Parts: sequence; structure tokens; C-alpha cells
Amino acid sequence: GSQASSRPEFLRTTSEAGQPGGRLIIAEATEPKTFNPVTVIDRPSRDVVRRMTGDLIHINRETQRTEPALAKSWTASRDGKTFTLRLRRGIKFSDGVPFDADDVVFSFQVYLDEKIDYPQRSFLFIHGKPLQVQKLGPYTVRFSFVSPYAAAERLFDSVAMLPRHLLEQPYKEGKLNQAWGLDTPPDKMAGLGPFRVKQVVPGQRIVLERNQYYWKIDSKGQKLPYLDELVFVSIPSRDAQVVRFQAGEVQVLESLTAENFLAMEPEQKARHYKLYDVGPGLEYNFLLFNLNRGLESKLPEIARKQTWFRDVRFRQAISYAIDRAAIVRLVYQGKGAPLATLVTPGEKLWLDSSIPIPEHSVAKARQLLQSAGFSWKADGALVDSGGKPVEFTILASASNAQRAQMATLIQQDLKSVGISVHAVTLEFRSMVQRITDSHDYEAAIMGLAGGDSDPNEALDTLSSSGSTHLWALDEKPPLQPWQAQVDELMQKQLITMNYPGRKKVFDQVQQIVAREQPAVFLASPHILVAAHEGLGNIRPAIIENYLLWNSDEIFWRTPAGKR
Amino acid sequence: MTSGVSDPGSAGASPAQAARLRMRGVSVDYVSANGEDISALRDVNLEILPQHVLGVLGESGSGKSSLSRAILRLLPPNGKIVAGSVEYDGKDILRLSPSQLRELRGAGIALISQEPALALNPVLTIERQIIDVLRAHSRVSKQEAMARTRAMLSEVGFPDPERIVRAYPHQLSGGQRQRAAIAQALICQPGLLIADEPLSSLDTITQAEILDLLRKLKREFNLTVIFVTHNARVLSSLADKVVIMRQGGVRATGTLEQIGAEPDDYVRGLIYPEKTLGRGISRAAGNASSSTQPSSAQRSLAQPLVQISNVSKHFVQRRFLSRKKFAVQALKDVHLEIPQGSTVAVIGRSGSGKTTLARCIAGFEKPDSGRITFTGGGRRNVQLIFQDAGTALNPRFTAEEAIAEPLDIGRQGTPAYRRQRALQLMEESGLDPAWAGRKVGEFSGGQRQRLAIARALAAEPEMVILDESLSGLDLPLQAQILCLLMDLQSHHGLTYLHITHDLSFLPQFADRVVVMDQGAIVDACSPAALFASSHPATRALVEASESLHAPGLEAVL
Amino acid sequence: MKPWRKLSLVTVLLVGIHLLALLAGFVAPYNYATQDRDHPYARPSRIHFVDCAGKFHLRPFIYETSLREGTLNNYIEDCSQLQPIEFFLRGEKYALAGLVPADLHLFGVPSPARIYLLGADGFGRDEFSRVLYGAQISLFAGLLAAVLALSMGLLVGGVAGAFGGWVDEAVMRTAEIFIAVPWFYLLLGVRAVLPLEMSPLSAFVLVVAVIGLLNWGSPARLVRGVILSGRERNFVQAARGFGAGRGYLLRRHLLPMSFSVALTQMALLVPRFILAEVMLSFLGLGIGEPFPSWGNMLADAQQFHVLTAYWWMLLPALAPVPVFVAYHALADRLQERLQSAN
Amino acid sequence: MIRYLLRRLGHAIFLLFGVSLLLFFLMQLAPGDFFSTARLSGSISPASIHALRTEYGLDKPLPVRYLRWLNSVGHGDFGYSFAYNMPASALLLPRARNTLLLTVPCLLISWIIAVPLGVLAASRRGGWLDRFYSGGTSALLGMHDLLLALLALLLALRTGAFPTGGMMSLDAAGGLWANWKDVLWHMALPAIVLIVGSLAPILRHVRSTMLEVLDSHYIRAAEGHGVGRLTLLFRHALPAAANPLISLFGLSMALLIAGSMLVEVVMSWPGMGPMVLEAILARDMFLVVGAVLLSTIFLIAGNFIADILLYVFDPRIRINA
Ligand SMILES: Nc1ncnc2c1ncn2[C@@H]1O[C@H](COP(=O)(O)OP(=O)(O)OP(=O)(O)O)[C@@H](O)[C@H]1O
Ligand SMILES: Nc1ncnc2c1ncn2[C@@H]1O[C@H](COP(=O)(O)OP(=O)(O)OP(=O)(O)O)[C@@H](O)[C@H]1O
Ligand SMILES: [Mg+2]
Ligand SMILES: [Mg+2]
Repeated sequence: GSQASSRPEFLRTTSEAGQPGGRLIIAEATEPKTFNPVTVIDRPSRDVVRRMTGDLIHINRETQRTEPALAKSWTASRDGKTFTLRLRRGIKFSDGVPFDADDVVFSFQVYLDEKIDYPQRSFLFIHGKPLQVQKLGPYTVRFSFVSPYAAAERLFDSVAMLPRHLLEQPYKEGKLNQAWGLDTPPDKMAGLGPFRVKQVVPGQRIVLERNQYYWKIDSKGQKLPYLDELVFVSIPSRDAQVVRFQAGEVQVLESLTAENFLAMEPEQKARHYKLYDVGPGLEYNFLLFNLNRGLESKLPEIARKQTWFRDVRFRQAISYAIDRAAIVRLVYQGKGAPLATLVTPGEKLWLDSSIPIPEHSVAKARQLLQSAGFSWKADGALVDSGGKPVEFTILASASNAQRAQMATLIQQDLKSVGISVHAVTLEFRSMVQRITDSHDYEAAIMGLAGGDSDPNEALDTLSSSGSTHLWALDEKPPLQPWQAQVDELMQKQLITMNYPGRKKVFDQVQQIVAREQPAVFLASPHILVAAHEGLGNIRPAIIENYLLWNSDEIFWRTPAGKR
Repeated sequence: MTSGVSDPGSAGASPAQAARLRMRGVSVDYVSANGEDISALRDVNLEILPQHVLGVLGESGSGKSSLSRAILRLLPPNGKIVAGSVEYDGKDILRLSPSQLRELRGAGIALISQEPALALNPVLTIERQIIDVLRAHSRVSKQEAMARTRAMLSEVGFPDPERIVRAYPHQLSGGQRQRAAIAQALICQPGLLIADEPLSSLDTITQAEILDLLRKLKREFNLTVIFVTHNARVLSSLADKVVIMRQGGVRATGTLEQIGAEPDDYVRGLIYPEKTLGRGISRAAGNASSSTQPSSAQRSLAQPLVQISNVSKHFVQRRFLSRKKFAVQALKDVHLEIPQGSTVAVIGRSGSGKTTLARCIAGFEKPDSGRITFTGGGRRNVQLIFQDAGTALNPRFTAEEAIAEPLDIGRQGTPAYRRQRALQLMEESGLDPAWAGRKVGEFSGGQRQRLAIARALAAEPEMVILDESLSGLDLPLQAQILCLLMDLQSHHGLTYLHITHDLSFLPQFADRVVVMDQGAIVDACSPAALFASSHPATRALVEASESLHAPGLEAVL
Repeated sequence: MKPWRKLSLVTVLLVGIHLLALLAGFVAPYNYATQDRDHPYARPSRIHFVDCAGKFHLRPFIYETSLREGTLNNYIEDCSQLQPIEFFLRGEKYALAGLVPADLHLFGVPSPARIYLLGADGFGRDEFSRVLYGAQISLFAGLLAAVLALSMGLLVGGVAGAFGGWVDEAVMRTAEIFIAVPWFYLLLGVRAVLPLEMSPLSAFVLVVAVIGLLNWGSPARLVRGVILSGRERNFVQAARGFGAGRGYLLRRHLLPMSFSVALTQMALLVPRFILAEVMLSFLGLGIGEPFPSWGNMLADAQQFHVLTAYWWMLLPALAPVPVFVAYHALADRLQERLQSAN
Repeated sequence: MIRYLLRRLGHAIFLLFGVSLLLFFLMQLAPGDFFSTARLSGSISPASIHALRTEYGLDKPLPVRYLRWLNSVGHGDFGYSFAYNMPASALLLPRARNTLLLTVPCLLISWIIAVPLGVLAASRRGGWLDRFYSGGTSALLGMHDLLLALLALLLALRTGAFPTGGMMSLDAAGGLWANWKDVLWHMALPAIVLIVGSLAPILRHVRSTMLEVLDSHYIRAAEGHGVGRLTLLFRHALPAAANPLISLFGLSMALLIAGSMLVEVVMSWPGMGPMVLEAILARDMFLVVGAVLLSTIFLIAGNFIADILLYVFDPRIRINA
């Protein structure tokens, strides 16, 4: 890169100014597995990598809107097809090497390369065409799409800018996928994040240290980050996490179950920690019926039951029969929100609040079933028009207690309309394999969570060809007209550049989903986190990372808090 | 009826002298697993003065071992002393605290139990077992303990104890085990030794040696001995006083002469075997001649049932990962022919390879070299009666099961038949069929031996090998069993290989006698010629056997 | 010592336990599946004799509880709602011993009020009832698996020991493979082929049976060791002398020798298999909802929030303990008998 | 003897092959593979999943994969972890060290505790000790390791006397000895849980076999010679009762690797437990295979030792080697 003579263009944050120093210990359920920003998939590794890397445009987890990051500013062409980003000058990687447009170009070259296992590549393709990257000057880059792309800015979030001087070599040798493993010496890695790797103790902890070249300063002009060290300790058991947090051996917990949250409440004062209920997150749990096509020969029994599942009235009846309030109360201990669609109340910008949550009404359910040609035997058992008793199995993952509990509740609920349900808990992969590959299931409870609050996140789930269109995979062409309409609308929102317009389109989508209930959407758990009370700038959000997203601003209020 | 007080007549003991051991009205009961109560001792009164040898004589099952065990409170869990007191040097053993009892046992009173095979720990070396006894009672350094152990072993007739100390019990011969047990009992120089048939599986020479040893100890360390045996002759030269037991009670006490004088068939039967045996055997012989079987003279010419030609067998004894290893030549090329329907007696010193030979013939051991061929080829039905009957019977079995085992295995006849056969065999071997339901562990030593014999006969063998199988039996019983065997021989032409130490009755039942020494057959002759044989080994055995006779006894006859 | 008497005493205890399990429907006031969504995590009901007014009642009674204001799962007794405990009252239908339809219950309170002797779980299901029903499943499953594993072990170990030589080697190596390989993948495979609509009960029993059949390795090794040494005993050789075949030797001499080891193994395997379900349910192989089993109740109980906030849910989790005590007492007595016999 | 050793070695190798092959086959049986959940994290397109599968050879047939793996074994890295993008051996070994650091002492201690206790209980048959221990073991067997571990954690939390997990304090600066103390301090709780958990089976076996031996003739005979109580129990009876215990000991060595899994997970001990458990569920197969082979090696070693000991302690067993 070219040497930046003028003084570096730091980003000045507006949040409360803190004091430097101290160490923050963070619990991870499993140990991070790689430092490689390209191939990283699993959450713990992502948590670490994101502390080490910087992106061009960032989504502010609080406002859920985009804001400048490494890109000081950007302009969109009128047709919304090209974006010109102006990079900050005088920024350095954590190893002191300057950052410039070449790094950006290199990074996207890598991400777009077929031979590289970059999980999010599909995002960089719009209508199957990759976005074009073009260096206009040492500090200006242009990105161009084949068509206007509404979420273009958001696309840059968390796309790490790679140090060309370190990774070009392995990339050329085709070793990039294996680069930056846990065994890589720290000085061979560098990034634009607030922290950099200091030490790795296999199975125990990963220590990140302050990156003195970081490109943010606080309102007082102090260089960020405040903390000297981040320590990620792996604590496999959730309960152990809680215990160690209470014992003060860990200072932030990024994910808590409602039960543990409640159990921890009494000791908040005594043990000097704070619990935060951030409200509904982006995770939505739903009951899906197997609507896949072409099972007649392979799985006749399921195919037979599909005639019920395909009937919207049946699905609506189920939806009415299910007591969502009970789910929220008993499964999430009240720390959750009932759902009408896959859009959770957490998505402030996009939720169509006019859509009511389906109330729990056995009467309505029975009415609908009757109208759909179902009837009841003397003993109250529901039978279909063919006189066959209505019973089916609901799969739930054994490793997710909440969903297993939902299954139990639903089982009970559906008794009241004469449907007998087997709740079968399966080991997660066994279950996924049935749903995605063999299609050998009748109904299942699943949960999905978008990484961002944006209609695009629903693309894969709602559009008939989406990879998480679980209830009917590879359903093309769309079966029902409404599905076609949804597909269309989802494409529309993709290119609707202005927020109100886009919202309107997405509202329509939500209304259709609420009406047709391709799957019965149940509830969304609150994001529950905990942090030591001595920490400043703890502003938990519903988008990952709930707590650490502003790790560069977090600081220890009380020197006593330092340890 | 029993005379507890020591009568002035008895030699050496002055009435003033306090008794070393005094038993008053001791009764012992056993509870059998099938619930029945067995009273093994009834109101026994005994008294023995220091330095005395008390001979205990009695038929098998008369309660001798129970008596011995009762003195040391060593009855099996199902046995109990229900009445009486046992005083040792004035203190009541039955009232001793566990620790006191422990001190008394071994150091004060030592017991040589009847069946060393059961009494020795199978997973510990002989040395370990003796040393532990020694060190339990006296503070001695390891070296000294080892030295004394070896010394004691050579006292009981092991010229070079080095192998014996390292051996596990199963690596020793019956007699060697018994001697080891004796050494274990004597190692602490006890005040009172209770020897429960200590000579049962020892050759006459060793017997003499042991007896001398006892006399010596008696002289030097004024050892007092309770000597349980069947062999009245031994007592005649050893015992100061003799107690005759029957059915758990004391039948008579006094010196051998006194008792011998009493007109009591039971007693006389025990003391003067020649009469009983003579009678028994002659009866058997009578049948023999009356039957169509060839007489013993012709029998010896009959074709051999089994031909043993230069058979050798050696054992290697070594501890795991230890350089020191011992090779024992148990058999040095042995030649032997056993004629069909005849009785061949094998005698020889302890450890001379008799059992090994027997085991080879019966097929329990594979000879290193040489051949054992049966006429008509293939294996014949040969039954070995193990030397230690106690170990050869599964303690989980009842007497009936044990005896009927061969039948069960051969699936012969109906269960009813097997049962009836078992009972019959018990009867014939002098066991009360009413005991059929008892576990074999609940029988006396001699009774177990009879169980073993009965079992062997149940298999309806062509050849039976008796390995000291009568050693545990009183003389009348021996006679009875011998008669039984000879009946069978005369009617079904059974062949016997009879390993024994008791030379006195060889002439009555054996057609041939072979003498073994250090694994080789050194001499073979007719029983009659035995006593005239010139071979040193034979002579030694014969003389020793005669030396066991007390000079006085014949006079009484 | 009179092993007979002790034995009978223990057996009485055990018979009692199994009767309880068998008659769960009658003893339990409610069905294991009925939920009371207004009383999740309800504490064990307090049993009173004296009411709020201080008046004494001969018949014990409970007060209905209601949620304390502004709290979750924290209930207060309502003095106005006194519910006498009745015995032999009619309630939910059930099948006695799985056969006879009935609706008579040993005790209870007039519905809609509910009595929770051991508190309620997260769905407001009566833990006491669930323990009883759970006993049916767990005891059966545990015993089944243990018996399977043990009989396999005795057989294989016996053969290995009796034959010795290369047979022994071969068998032991196989045993080692069986011990070494973690079988959950097989179990997952098994579960995968089982039809989903198969009743959770039978699916579970099947899985447990498979586990039992796979766990013969350790018992086999123990048995084999004993027999290797036993077959050198004199009385075994004697039996051989009578031409006894290996089968006979095993049956009459060798296996009886390993009896006490086998007994101990049994005493250890039953608990192990009952608890094994904790891991099974973790792998989704446990018994499916809503059926209770000691395994999954224990799995529910051993969580931070339970141990801190709802400690009473640990009580049912400890139900196995007394049962194991009884089983082990039985094992001990049996052994005593065995030995007093020798 | 040498021949015997060699033969056992041969068996061991054969065994390792058998186990690994069987494991490969079993993993085939279990539905799903490492990447089968990837598509749920929306962002990852089926295409790239397919790419990954092919890159890791998951699309190849079983034999091919096995051969590939064998080859990698030849190169010392037991296959390749999908999750870590690293050779399995490099991941397993350091963690195995930590596991052994915890389990080996526990194994020894629990035997050192359990054997005397069992012997005494047997000798005091029916006594209070016996009763107490009987009840105790039954109770222990009724509790799951997880429960014990969790209780231990809560104890640590309430008392603050022990760390609530991990193996070393963060700033374990200071000398070797200081570090060791630190580690021991962290070890205490998991060790206690493991030991308590493993006592019961040993105790029961010791007791029952001892009972058998204690009422045998030769023990009574030794008693009759006034052999001291302890000598009698430990020098005479115990060796005679050793047989099943030895087998048991051999087997318990197999648990050195796998036995502490759950405890490690709850106590966040940086051993193989957490990683392997995750790998099992994630179908990170080579990691699992590696771990299993490791514990198989211990099993083999254990059984081998056991067989030798059997021959040493039980002269009645003829060495058939
Ligand atoms: N453990 C036992 N349980 C039950 N009965 C027993 C037991 N031991 C011995 N008996 C019985 O007690 C009686 C006496 O046995 P004891 O061993 O004292 O006889 P003995 O005189 O030693 O006979 P032998 O000369 O054959 O050894 C016998 O009838 C025997 O059956
Ligand atoms: N398994 C073995 N291992 C080592 N040495 C043995 C073994 N069995 C027997 N011996 C030895 O072989 C020799 C012969 O033993 P054997 O039992 O044949 O003697 P025996 O003539 O029967 O003596 P006894 O009259 O005392 O029974 C003895 O010295 C014995 O110590
Ligand atoms: Mg006797
Ligand atoms: Mg002999």
C-alpha cells in the first residue's frame, strides 16, 4: 500500500468515554476452532474472528442501521447499481502494515473465488451474478451489481478485510482454507479489529490483546479499545457457564436460558452482576409440516397425510389449537414473544404490527377442521373424510430443550381437538437429515435465526427455491399461487431502494404468510445476557454479538473491577 | 461313663501335675445346609498332662477332627460348641478375647489339619505361609525367618528345601504338602500340638522320621501332643494315653494295654486290625475262589490291561519372571505292566512320583516321553481316586450329586436309578444313605475319601487307581472297603493300581508290589517277597514300617 | 447368621417396590401426562392438620395455591381453598397393571384442585405420579438390559475360560472391540431405521435391549478370569476324568464358581443401565415425551436452575437410590446363602 | 515370554484395525454428516456445501475413505478435523495429556481407597462398616456423574473454596511449583467427583470376592496358626481374591480416556471430553476415530496388564503362552 502522509482518519465514537485497562473474560460454549476469517462458520470462532477483523460498512446493532466503518463514506449511483466507497486513510493492520484499496480488492477476490470455502459467498451474488470490485484509487473502491440491490450496504457488514501482505501467499498456493488455524503463531496473523491474537491454550482459552493500531477513538479522543485483553474460555456446559459467571471467573454471558436467567436474578446484587433482557431476538421457532412433493412412491403413508397438511384450513386449525401463550409462559418462562409469522417483534424496522397473533381457540380450530371435512368419533378422536384417524409425529431436536418442550405442549394442545400426536425427539443431525435429505417425517419443530434484521434474511426461507424453505425444499415451480406471489414480492423488495417502499412490500409478504401459514410460527425467545456490573458501555443488542458487538467500547468502571 | 481324671497308672505323669489341657463336657453341633442338626461331639471330657502324648483313636466320623478344631475354636461357620469348657493351662479358651486367642493359636496350641491340601493357601508359596506364621508370633528378621523356615522344612524331611519354599501347594506331592503343613504347625514351637492324622499320606520312612521329631520336641521343648490317628501301632510306641472315640463320645481312655484288655469289639477292632482284616479278607478270598474267576496265581499271567513303557515326566517350577527355576524329574522312564483283573500296589517314598504315574495312566498328565497303551487300543475306563479327596469333590455338590456325577455325565439310566445307585454305593462304602442330601463339605475327612471311592465305582470302571484312598479310614473300614473292591474284582474282573504306604496288609490284597524311588521303579516283586527284598529302597520302607510297631503289642496278641 | 430370614425380609421389600411400580395407576393420584399449566414447578403440597384459623382437622388437608403477585413459579396457599385429602376416591382413568381399566385412586383431593406430594415439573405434571410410572419403565428396562448383558457375558466368558487357548484369545479380543467401540452411532443408526410412529415405549425398550446386548464385554472378561483359574481345580479335573464335556463342566462346575462375580455385576449393571438413559435422552435416544422414566427425570433434575430454584425436583431423581439399596441387599443375601451352602 | 508379547502386540494391531474399521462403518450408519446442518445457517448455499463435501472426500465410498485415513495415519496425523481444519492428532494429543493428568491419579487413588475399604467391609461382614458401605455404594450408584459434578460446582460456588472449573488460573504466573499447586487446586473437585463415582463398583467387587475367600478352609487354617488379622486379610486373603479384581482393574484402565468425559464437560476441564463430545454430535468423524483409538490403546494395555497379573497372582492359571 502507499504510505499515508496525512494523519490517520480515525473514527470518533459518540458513546460514553471510559477508562483504558483491564481484562474481560468471556464464556464460549465450545472452543473457537479457527482464526480464518474466510472459512469461519461456527459461532464461537466467529465471535473471536469478529473481534480481530474490521468491515467496510457496519450495521449498528443498536439502531439496526448501517454506519461507516473502514469506509469513511460511500455514494450510491442513482440506478442503485454501483457503490463507491471511500476508505479511511492512514489505517494500519494490527501488525502495523497500512491498509488500502488493494487489500479490499484482494479480499473480495478471495471471497468470490470458487475454490475458497467462503460460506457467505451466495450473498455476494445478486441474481446469480457476482458483484464487481474495482479500485479507483489507493483509497477508493467501486462495487457494481448487475441490478439495483436494496440491501447492498448491509452486505458489507462483517465481511472482514483481509491483510493482503499475509494472505496473498497462501492464497496463491491454494492453502488459504487451511490458513490461520489455532496453531498459527500470532505474529503471522493480523486484522483491522480492535483486538489481536495473543495466546492460544488448546482446550482452555484464547487470549486476544489490544490492537494499538485500531482505527477508532472515543469522544475524549482516547484510542480504542479500552480493554487490554479479551479472554475466551470454553465452558461446554451451560450450567457451568452460569456457575462460573456467578463465581466471577467469567464476566459476560452472551446466551442465557430463561430458567437460568430467573435462577440468577436473586443474586444480582450480592454477586455484582447485571442481567439484561433485551427482548425478542431474531430466532423464530415454528412447527412445519412435510409439504415436499413426490413422496407418493417413496413414503406413501406420509404422502397420505400430506393431503391434510396441504389444506390451509388444517394448518390454520392447528395454529388456533396451539396455545402460544403457554409456550411463552412454560417454555420461555415469559421471556419470549408469540409469533404470527417469521418476523419477530425484535425486527423493529420490518415487523408488520397490524398482523394479530393467532389466539388460542379450540372452537375456531374445530370449526375449521369441520369445514375441511374432518369429523370426530365418539371417543373424541379426529378422523379425516376417509374415516382415517388423524395422528402424526412431531420431530424435535433432543439437544434443544425448548423445542422438545414445545412439542410436549403441542401434543397436549392437539389432544383437545382430537388429534393424537407422537412427540419424537431425535439427535439434531438425525433430524436434519430427515428434513433436508430423506424427507421422511410428518411434522417437526425447528428454529431459525437470521444474522441480521433485514427482509433478505427471510429470502432463503420464504422463496420457494430457498435453501431453508424447509417444509417444501426445491419447490419449483411454486405449488400454490400465493407461494409464487411471495417469491415475486421477495425479489421485488430486493430491488426496492427506499425503506418505506420496501417495508410495504415486505408487509404484504408477512400478511400472506400469516394467512397461508406454510408453517405454524410459534414463538421467539428473548435475548438474555449477563455482565459484570462494573463494566461500562454494555449495550446488549438482538443482533450478534449481543454483548461483544461494541467490545471496543466496553470498559471497566471501577478499577476494583479490573483483575 | 468317661473317665475324665487321669488315672495314676499312666506312665510319667505324677497326679500332682496340673493338666495342660482340660476339656469338660464339650459338645459340638453342626447345622447342615439342608437344615438338619448334626451333633459331632457329645459331652467330651478330656485331660492331658504336659509333655504327654494323647492318642485319639476312633472310627471315621467319630468326631476326632471336630474335637481338634473345637479346642482351637476353629469350627467351620456352620459348627458351634454348644456346651462345655476347654481349659489350656488353666484359662478357658472359649472365653478368650480374639487377640488372646490369636496369640494362643500357633504359638500356644498348633493344629496340623487333616487335609493339608485344603489347609494350604493355593496362591501363596510355602515359604510365605510358614514365615507369616512365624512372624505372627515372634519378632524375627526376615533373614532369620527364612533360615528357620528352611531348617524346619529339612527337619520334616526335605533334604533341600530350596524348591519347596518356592513352590505353590499344587506343585507339591500329597506327602510334601502334609510335611509342609507339619512344619507350619511346628515352626513356633507350640506348647500343645494337635496332629489330626499327620501321617496319613506319608511313607513309612517319613512317618518314622516325623515321629522321632515329635519325640525329640517332646523331650527338648516339652511339647504336648494330641495325636489323632487310626494306626494303633503308632500309638503303642508314642502315646502315654489313648482315647477311643465313637459317635462323638469318648468310649474309653487309658493306656493302650489297658484299653486293649477291655472286652469291647469296637475298641479291639480298632486296635487289633489283624483280626478284623484277616476275617474280612479271608471272606473276600472265599468268594473269589468260589467264583469262576481265575485265581490270583493265574491272574498274574493274564494279558496286561495297560502297558507303560519308558514313560518320563518332568515338571518345571518357576516363579513369574524369576531366573531361578527348578526341574523336577517326577518320572524316569518307567516300565510297568498291569495285568487285567489284578491288583498292583505301588509303594515308595513321598515325592517319588506315584501320583504322577497314576495321573499319567489316568490321562490327567501327558508324559514327556514314553507310551501308555491299553490293550484293545484307545482309552479304557480308568478311574483315578485323587489323593486329596477333599479337593476332588465340588463343595457345591451334595453327597448324592457327587457320587452320581459320573452317571449324570454318562447320562446313564433314569434319575431315579442314579439316585438309588448313589445311595447303594454310600451304603457299601459305609456311609449312611440318610446323609445323601448333605454337602460334601459337611463330611469328615474319611467320609469324603469314601465319597470319592464310591464316585469312582459309580463310573463302573475297568480299572481303578487308588491314590492313598484308604489312608483316612480306620482299620475296620479299610477292611470293609478292601472287601468291597475285591468282590468287584472277583465278579467283574476289575483291575486296581493301589498306591499306599501301609505295607502291613499288602499280602492280603495285592498281587504285585512295585517300589518307586525318585521317579523310577526300582523294585518289583510279589507281596510275600517284599519283606525279603534286598533292594535298599525297599528294605528301607519295610524296616521303617516294622519300626513303627511297638515291641509290646504282639505280646498282647 | 440366618441368611434365610434376611433374604425373606429383603424380598418383601423388593416385592413391595415392584408392586408399587406395577400398581402405579392406583397409587398415583394422576396420570403421568396430565399437565396443569397454572402450576408449573409447584412446590410439594404442604399437608396440614391445622387450618389458617387454627382449627384442628382429623382429616389431613391441603390448601390450593395461586401464583404470588409479580412472580413466576412462586405460589402462596389460599386459606379460603381448603381441600381435604381423600382416600380411595375416583379420578382419572387408568389401566391397572396395564390391563384392568379403573379410575380408583389410593388418595387425592377433589378436582380441579391437585395435590403434589413431590411437587410438579415445568408443565405442572405431578412428579410423584411420574416417579411411580417411571419406575415401571426404568425398572423393566434396567433389568432387561442387565439380564441380557450378563447372560451374554456368562456365556461368552464361560466359553472363553473353559476352552482357553486360542478360543479365549479370540473371544477376549472381540470383547475388547465391543468394549472399545462407542455404540451410540449404532444406536443412532438403529433409531433411524425404526419407524417414527413406533410407540416411544417400544422404541426405547428396543434401544435399551440393544445396549444390553452390546455390553457383555466387561462381565465376560471378569467371568472368564475366574473360570480360567477354576478349571484347574481338582474336582473339575476329576469331572473331566469321568468324561465330562465342556458343556457339563460349565454348567455344573465353572459357571457356579463365577456366580458371586456375576451377582456383583448384576448389582452394578442394573443401576448403570437405568442411569444410562440420562445420556440416551441427551442423544435423543431416551424415552419420548410424555412418558416418564427415572433416567429423563434425573436428566431434568440435574440442572443449575433446578438445583438452585426448584430443589424439590431432585427428590424424584433420587427415587432409584432406595431401590438400588434393596437390589444390592438382595445380591448380598444371595451370596451369603451361596456361601453358607459351601 | 517374548513370543507371547509379540503375539499380543499382533493382536493389538489387529484390534486397532478392527475398531477403526467398525467405527467407520458405524458412522456410516448414523444419519447425517458434518456438513448436513450447514444449510440451516441460511447463508451457506447448497453448492458450497457440496464443494466442501467433495473437498473432504465425504462423497467417496467407505473403503476409499478408510484407505485415505490409513494413509494419513501413516503420516502421523490421524485424519483431519473438519471443524478445526487441523490434523486430528495435533488436536487430540495435548488434550489427552490433560485428561490423563486428571484420570490417572484418580484411577490409582480410587483403587487405593476402595480395596482396603472393601476388604475391611468384608471382614466385618454385617457390621456397621459393612452396612454403611453397602448403603453408600447403592446410593452412589443411584446418582449420575453429571449430578455429582454439578453439586460439586455449586459447592465450589457457595463456599468459594475451590475454582468452579478449568485447569489453571488465568495468570498462573510464577514458578513450576506454583503452577503445579494451581493445577492441583483446580483438579481437586473433578478428581473427587471421579473418585467418588468410581468407588462403588470396585468396593462391591472387592467385598464379594473377599467374602468368598474368607470362609475357605485355608484362611481358617491360617487363622488357626494365629496369623495376624491384617496379614490374614491383605497378605493371604486378598491375593486369593485378586482374580476378578485384576480383570476389573484392566477394564478400568480403558476408562482413562473416555471415563471422565461428562465430568470434564461440566467442570470445563480442558481434556478430550468436551472436544470429543462435540465431535461426536457434529460427526467430526476423524476426531472421534482418533479418540476411540486412543482409548482402545489404553484398553488393550489394561487388559494385557491384567492378563499378566492374573498369571502372576493366580498360579492355578497355567500360562498358555
Ligand atoms: N462342616 C460340617 N458340617 C456338618 N457336619 C460335619 C461337618 N464336619 C464334620 N461333620 C460331621 O461330624 C461328624 C464328625 O466329623 P469329624 O470330622 O470330627 O470326624 P472324624 O473323626 O474326623 O472322621 P475322620 O476320621 O474321617 O476324619 C461326622 O459325622 C461328620 O459327618
Ligand atoms: N505341578 C507340579 N509342578 C512341579 N512339581 C511337581 C508338580 N507336581 C508334582 N511335582 C513334583 O513331582 C514329584 C512327584 O510328585 P508325586 O505327587 O508324583 O509324588 P508322590 O509319589 O505322589 O508323593 P506322595 O506319596 O507324597 O503323594 C514331587 O517331588 C513333586 O514335588
Ligand atoms: Mg478327621
Ligand atoms: Mg501322591
